[in-house]
Amino acid sequence: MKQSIVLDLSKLPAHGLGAASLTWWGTLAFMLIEGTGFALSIVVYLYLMSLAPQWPLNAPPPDLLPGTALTALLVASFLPNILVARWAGQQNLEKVRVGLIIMSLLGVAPLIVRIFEFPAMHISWDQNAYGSIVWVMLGLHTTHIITDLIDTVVLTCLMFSRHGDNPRRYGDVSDNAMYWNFVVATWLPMYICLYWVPRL
Amino acid sequence: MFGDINDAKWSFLATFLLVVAGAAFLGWAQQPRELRTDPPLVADLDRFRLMSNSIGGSPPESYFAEGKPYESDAYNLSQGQRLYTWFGCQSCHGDGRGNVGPSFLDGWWLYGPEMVSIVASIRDGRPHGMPAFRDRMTIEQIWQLAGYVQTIGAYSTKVAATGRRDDRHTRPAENRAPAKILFNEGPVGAHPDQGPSP
Amino acid sequence: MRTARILQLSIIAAVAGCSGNQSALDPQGAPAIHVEHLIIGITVICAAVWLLVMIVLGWALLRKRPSDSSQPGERSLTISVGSAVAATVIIITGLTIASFYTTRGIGLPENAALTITVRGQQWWWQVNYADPDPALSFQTANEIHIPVGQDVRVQLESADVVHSFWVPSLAGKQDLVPGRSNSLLLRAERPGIYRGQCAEFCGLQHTHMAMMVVADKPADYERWIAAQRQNGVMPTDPDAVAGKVAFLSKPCAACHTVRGTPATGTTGPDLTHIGSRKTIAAGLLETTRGSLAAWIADPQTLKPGNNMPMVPLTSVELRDISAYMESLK
Amino acid sequence: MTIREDGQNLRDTGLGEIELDHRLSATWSTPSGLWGALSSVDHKIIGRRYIVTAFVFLALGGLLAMAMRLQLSQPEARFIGPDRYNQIFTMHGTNMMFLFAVPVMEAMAVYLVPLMVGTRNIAFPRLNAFSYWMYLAGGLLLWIAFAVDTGPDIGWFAYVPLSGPQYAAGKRADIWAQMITFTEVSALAVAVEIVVTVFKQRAPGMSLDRIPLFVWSMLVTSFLIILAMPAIMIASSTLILDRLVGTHFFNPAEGGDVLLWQHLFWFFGHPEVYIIFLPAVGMVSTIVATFTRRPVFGYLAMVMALVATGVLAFGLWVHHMFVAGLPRLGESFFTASSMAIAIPAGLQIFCWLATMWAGRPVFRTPFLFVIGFMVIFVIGGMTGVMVASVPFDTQVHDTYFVVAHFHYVLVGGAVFPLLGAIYYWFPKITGRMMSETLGRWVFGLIFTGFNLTFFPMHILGLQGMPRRIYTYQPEMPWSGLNMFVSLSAVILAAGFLLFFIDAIRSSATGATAPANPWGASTLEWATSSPPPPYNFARLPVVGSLEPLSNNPETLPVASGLSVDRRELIVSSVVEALPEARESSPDNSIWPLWSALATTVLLIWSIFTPWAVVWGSIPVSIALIGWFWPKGTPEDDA
Repeated sequence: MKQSIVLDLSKLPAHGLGAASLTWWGTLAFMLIEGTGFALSIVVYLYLMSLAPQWPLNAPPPDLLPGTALTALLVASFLPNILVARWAGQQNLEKVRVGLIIMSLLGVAPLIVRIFEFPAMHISWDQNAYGSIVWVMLGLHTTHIITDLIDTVVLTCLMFSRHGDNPRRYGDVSDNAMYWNFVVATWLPMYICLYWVPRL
Repeated sequence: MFGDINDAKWSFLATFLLVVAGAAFLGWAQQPRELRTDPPLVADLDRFRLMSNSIGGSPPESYFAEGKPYESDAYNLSQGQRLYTWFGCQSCHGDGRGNVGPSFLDGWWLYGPEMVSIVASIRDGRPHGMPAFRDRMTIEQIWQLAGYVQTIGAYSTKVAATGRRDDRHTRPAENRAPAKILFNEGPVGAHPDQGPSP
Repeated sequence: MRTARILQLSIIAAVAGCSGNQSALDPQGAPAIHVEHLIIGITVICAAVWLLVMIVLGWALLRKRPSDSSQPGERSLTISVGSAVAATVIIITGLTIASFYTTRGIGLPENAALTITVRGQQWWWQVNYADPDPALSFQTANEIHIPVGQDVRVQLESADVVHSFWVPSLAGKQDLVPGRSNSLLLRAERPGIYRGQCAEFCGLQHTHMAMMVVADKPADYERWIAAQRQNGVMPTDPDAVAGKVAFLSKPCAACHTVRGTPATGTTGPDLTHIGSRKTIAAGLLETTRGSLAAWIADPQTLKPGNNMPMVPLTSVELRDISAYMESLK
Repeated sequence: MTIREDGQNLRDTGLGEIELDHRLSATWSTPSGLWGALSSVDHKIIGRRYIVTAFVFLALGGLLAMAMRLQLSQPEARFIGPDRYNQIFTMHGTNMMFLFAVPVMEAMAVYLVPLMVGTRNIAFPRLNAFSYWMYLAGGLLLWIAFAVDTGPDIGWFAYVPLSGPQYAAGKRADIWAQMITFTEVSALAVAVEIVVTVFKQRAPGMSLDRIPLFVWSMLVTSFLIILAMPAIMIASSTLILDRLVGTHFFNPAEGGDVLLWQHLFWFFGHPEVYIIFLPAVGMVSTIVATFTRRPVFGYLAMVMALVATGVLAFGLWVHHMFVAGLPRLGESFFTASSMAIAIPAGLQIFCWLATMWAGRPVFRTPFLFVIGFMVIFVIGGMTGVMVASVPFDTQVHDTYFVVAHFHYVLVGGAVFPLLGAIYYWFPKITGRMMSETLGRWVFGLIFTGFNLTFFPMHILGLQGMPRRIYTYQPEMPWSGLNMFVSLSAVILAAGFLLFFIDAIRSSATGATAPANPWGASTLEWATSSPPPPYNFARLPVVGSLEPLSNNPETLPVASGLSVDRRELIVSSVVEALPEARESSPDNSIWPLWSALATTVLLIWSIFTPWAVVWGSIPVSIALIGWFWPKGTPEDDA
C-alpha cells in the first residue's frame, strides 16, 4: 500500500507529561482496580455488620488513638506530597530530591503507627468474622503503603543516580505522588468504617 | 499462529507439551484418593505390635508400604476431624486442651506421641476413664482419628493438616500447630495430675 | 388461546412423553403446576421470537438483490430496527410481569398446617416431624410423607455444606444453607411417590442424595404418623433377634438410632423404621433384605466416599443384621 | 530534551522505504534465540503465544468434556469414579472460563488492538509479557495439580463451605483459589494495557466515533474486567485465609456468612459472561462488515448497546442465587434487570440483521461462523430470558437445562465468533490462508455436533436431571438422551479436531496471504501479512470510520518519528490529536523474572502465610530490575 505523508510530527515532544503520559493513565487504571478492591472490602465489612446481632462482634470498639494518629500523619503527608508533585512538574532536581526523602520518611512513619493499630482492634483475625475483616482491611491498606514506600525509596535512589535529571523520571515522581494521594484518600473511608461505624 | 517470525516458538510449544505430558505421566503413576481401602489392608491395621508397657510399638508393614496414609494424607486427617466430633471426643478432651481427660496440646503425651500408641489408646482404652472404642469404630476410623489427634498435638505444622472447623472458635486451627502457639503464648503451668504413670 | 393450548399439548407430548416421577414437566402439586404453565408460556413465546428472527436472517441473507448498486434507505432500516427493539421491550415487560405473578402464586401461605424440618447432610436427608409434645416428635430419613391436598411447609436447614431440596413434580427447588433457614411450600394434588434429588453440588456423593416424597390420603397419612411414632419393633424372627444383638454390639449403634434400644447414635440416619422406607442409602437401592445386606457389606463400593464405614462382619452377622433391619417396619 | 547529546536522532521523514524498513527492523525486532524469545515484548509475539496457549487449554478442556460424556453415556457407568469426576467437571469449567475464554479474548485484543488503532506496540509491553508468563504459570499450576490427582474438586464456583477448611481436605481448593489469582493478575494487566492503548495510542485522527467496533468492545470488556475481577480476587483471597490462617469470613458460627461467598463470586461471575461475550460482539461486527461489503448499521447504537450491556452486567448477579433463599422482592428486581439486558443484546442482533439485509453477503468461512452464531446465540438468549424468571429458575437451576443454556450462550455466543475470527485474522497473523474447503467442513461439523449435543440437554434438565452428577440410576428416564448426547459430542469433537488440523497445516503450507485478502477496511489490513515488528513503517492518519475503504490504494500517514528508538504517537483521548512522540519500552527479561518470583510467592503462600513476607523480597528485586533505567534511548530520551 502506497503511503502519502499528510502530517509532520517532528515538532512533538519526545515524552508526554501528565495526561499525555501513558504511565499516568496506567496508574489511574491500577488505582481504579485497587479502589474497587477497597470499596468491596468496605462492602464486605458492612455486609457482615448487617448480619451480626451486635457490632463489633465480641469485642469493644477499637481504640481511637493509633488509627487517628495514622490518619493525621497521612493527611499531613498530603502537603509535602503536593509540593513534590509541583517540584517534579517544574523539573527542579534539588527540591525533588529533598521532597522524596521527606516522603520516604513520611511513608515509614505510618507503618510504625500501623504496628500499634492492629492490637488496638482488640481482636485477632481468627476470633470471629469481625476480626477477620478488620485485619484484612488493615492488611490491604498496609500493603499499599508498603508498595508506595518501596516505589518512593527506589525513586529517591534514582534521583540521586545519573538517570535522575530526566523528564521521564519527573513524570514517574509525579505519578508516584498521585498514587500516594490515592493511598491517603482510600484510607479516609476505611478509617471511618473501622473506627467510627462500630461506635454508631 | 505458527508463523515464521521467531524460531523460539517451537521450543515454547515443545516445553509446554512436555510439561503437560510429564505431568500426565505423573498422574498416571499417582495413587488416587482412597475412598475404599482394601479389606485385607484394613484388617492389617489391627496387627500393629505394641511394646509391653503399651507405649511404643510398630505399625504393620503394609502401613509403611502405603506411605503412612493416616498421618500424611489430608483426606484421612479430615475424616479424623469429623470422627473427633461424631464420637464425642470433646466431652472429655474438649477442643484438644483436655477437660475430664488429658490435653493433647500441652506437649505431654502420657503414652507417647507415636501413632500406634494413640491407636491403642482409642481401640483398647486406657486406665482412668478412657473407654475402648473397639466396638464403636472400625479400625480404619480409629487410625484416621489417631492421625488427627496426633496432628493437633504436633509442634510443627503438617502440610496435610486440616483447617479450622465451621464452628465456634476456641483455639488456633490444626494447620497452624495449635500446640506450639498455645505453648509459646505462655506456660501451661504445672502438668495437672492425671493419675499415676502407666 | 386455543392454538396456544394445542401448541402446549404438542410440546408436552414431545418432551414429557418419557418423563418419570422426577420431572418439571409432570407436575402433581400446585406450585409445580403454576411454574409449568409459566415454562410453557415463556417457551412458546421465545420459540416464536426465535423463529421470527431466523426467518428474517434467512431472508436478509438470501433475498434477491437489485442488480444496481443502490443502497436501501438508512431511514427504513432505522424504523425496522427501532420497532424490533420496541417489540423486544414489550415482550420482555410482559414476561417479567408474568414471572412476577407466578412468583406470588408459589409463595408460602401464612399458616401452613404442617411443618416438616429437613436437614441436609452429606449425603442424606434428615427429616424431623416435630410436635409440641416431644414424645410425639420423631425423626426419619430420606422419605417424607405428606397428606394429599394440604399445604406443607418444609423448613430447610443444613448440617454441613449447601444442598438443594428439589422435588420437581411438586415444587421448584430451594437451597439448604448452613447458618440459615429457608422454607418451601410443598403440596401434592394426588397420592403418589415423587422422587427428589439434591440439586446443589455437595461433594463426593452429590449424585446419590435422593429422597422420596410420598403423598398419602389423609387416613393413610395418619396411620403412617402413628406407626412412625412407635419405637422400633422387637424382632421375633430368630435371624432378626440375633441381628439385633449383633447390631448393638458392633459399631453400627454408635452412629445410628433405633428408638427403644440402646442404639442412640446420631451421625447416621435414624433406622427405627428403616424397613418401612421405600429405599435405603438416600434413594440408592430399593429396600430389600438383599440390598440391605449388599449395602452393609460394602457401602464404599456402592456409594464411594460416603460416611458409612465398611464394618467387618461374618456372613452370619451380615445376614442377621440385614434381617433385623428389614424387620424394622 | 528532544535532541540527544550525541546527535543520534534520526527521523523517518526523509528515509526511503527500504532504508526505513531496515532501520525500524533494527530498532523493533525481537532477537532470535531462546533469550530473545523469553525477553520479547512485541505484542504480536506475545499475542500469538497467548492465542496458541489458550487453544491448547481449549483442547485439553475438550478432552475433559469427552471424558465426562463417556461416563454419562450410560447409567451407572464406572469409567470414572466420583472423586475423579468431580475434579474433571471442576477442571473443565475452571479451565474453559479462566484459562481459555477470558485469555483467548484478551489475546486476540493483545494482537489486534494495537494494529487496529494504528500503533506500534501495546501500552506497557513489559507488563504484557509479564501477564503472559503469569497466565502460563497459573495454567500449568492447575493442570499439573490435576495430573497428580490434586485437581480442585469443588466446582468452578467453589461454594463454601464445601470449598472451605472443613470440607475440602488437602490443597485442592487452595490450588483453585490461587490459580484464580494468577489468571486475574494477568487479565487485569491486559485490561489496563488495552484501556491505555485505546485511550492514548490511537492513530492521529481516530476520534472516538472512528474507533472500530472490535476495539470498542474490547475497551468495554477491559473496564468490566477492571471492575469485576477485584471481587473474585477478594473472594479467593479470603477463602485461602479461611483455609490457611483460620479467618471466619464464611463461618456462620463466628459471624461469617456462606452467602457472602456467593455474592462475591457472582458479582464477578456474571460480568464474566459479558467479559467473554462482548469481544465476540466486536468480532461479529467486524466480520459482518467485511463480508456484507458495508459498514455495520447503527454504529452509535452498537456502541451504546456495548456500554449498556457493560453497565447492566453488574446488576444481574443475584439471578444465580434465586434458590438460595434471598427475599423474594429483591429477587424480582433482579428478574427485571436480567430480562432488561435482552434489550441491548436484541438491539445488536437487529443491527447485524439490518446490515446483512442491506449488504451483499459473501459466504466465506468466517461469515458462516457468524451465521451459526446468530442461530445458536439467539436460542441461548431466549433460554437466558427463561432462567431470569424466578419461578422458572426454581425448576431449572442447577439442572442440565442450565448446562444447555450457558453452552448456547458461551459456545454459540463466543466460540463461534472466535472461530470465525481465527479464520478471518489467520492470514494477518501467519501470512497464510486457512483452507476454505476444510473451513466449511469444520463449520458444518461443529454446528451440527453442537446442536445435537446441547439441545437435548434442555429436555434432560426439565426431566429432572441435576448438574454435576457422576452417574444416574437406570430407572431414571435419562439414559436414551444421554447416549444420544454423548454420540453427538463425538461429531462436535471431530469438528474441533479438523479445525486444529486445518490451523496447524495452514500455518505451515497454506496459500500465502496478501496484505488485505478480504478487502476489509480496518487498519490492521493496511500493513503486510504478517505485520513487520514495527507494525507500520509510518503511522497511519485516520479520516473516517473505515480508513481503508475510502482510498484502498494510498494510506495517509504521519512522519517525523525517530527511528533510533522505539517510538510511537501518544494522542488525546477524544479527538486523537497527537500529543507526544512517546518511547515504547525495549525487550527485557525482567518481566519473566518477576513472573517467576511472583509464581514462587503465590504457590508458596498456599502452604504458609510467611511466604507473603519472604516471597515478596525476590518479587521486589525483580520489579526494581524491571523499572530501573538501563540507559537505553527508550528509557532516557
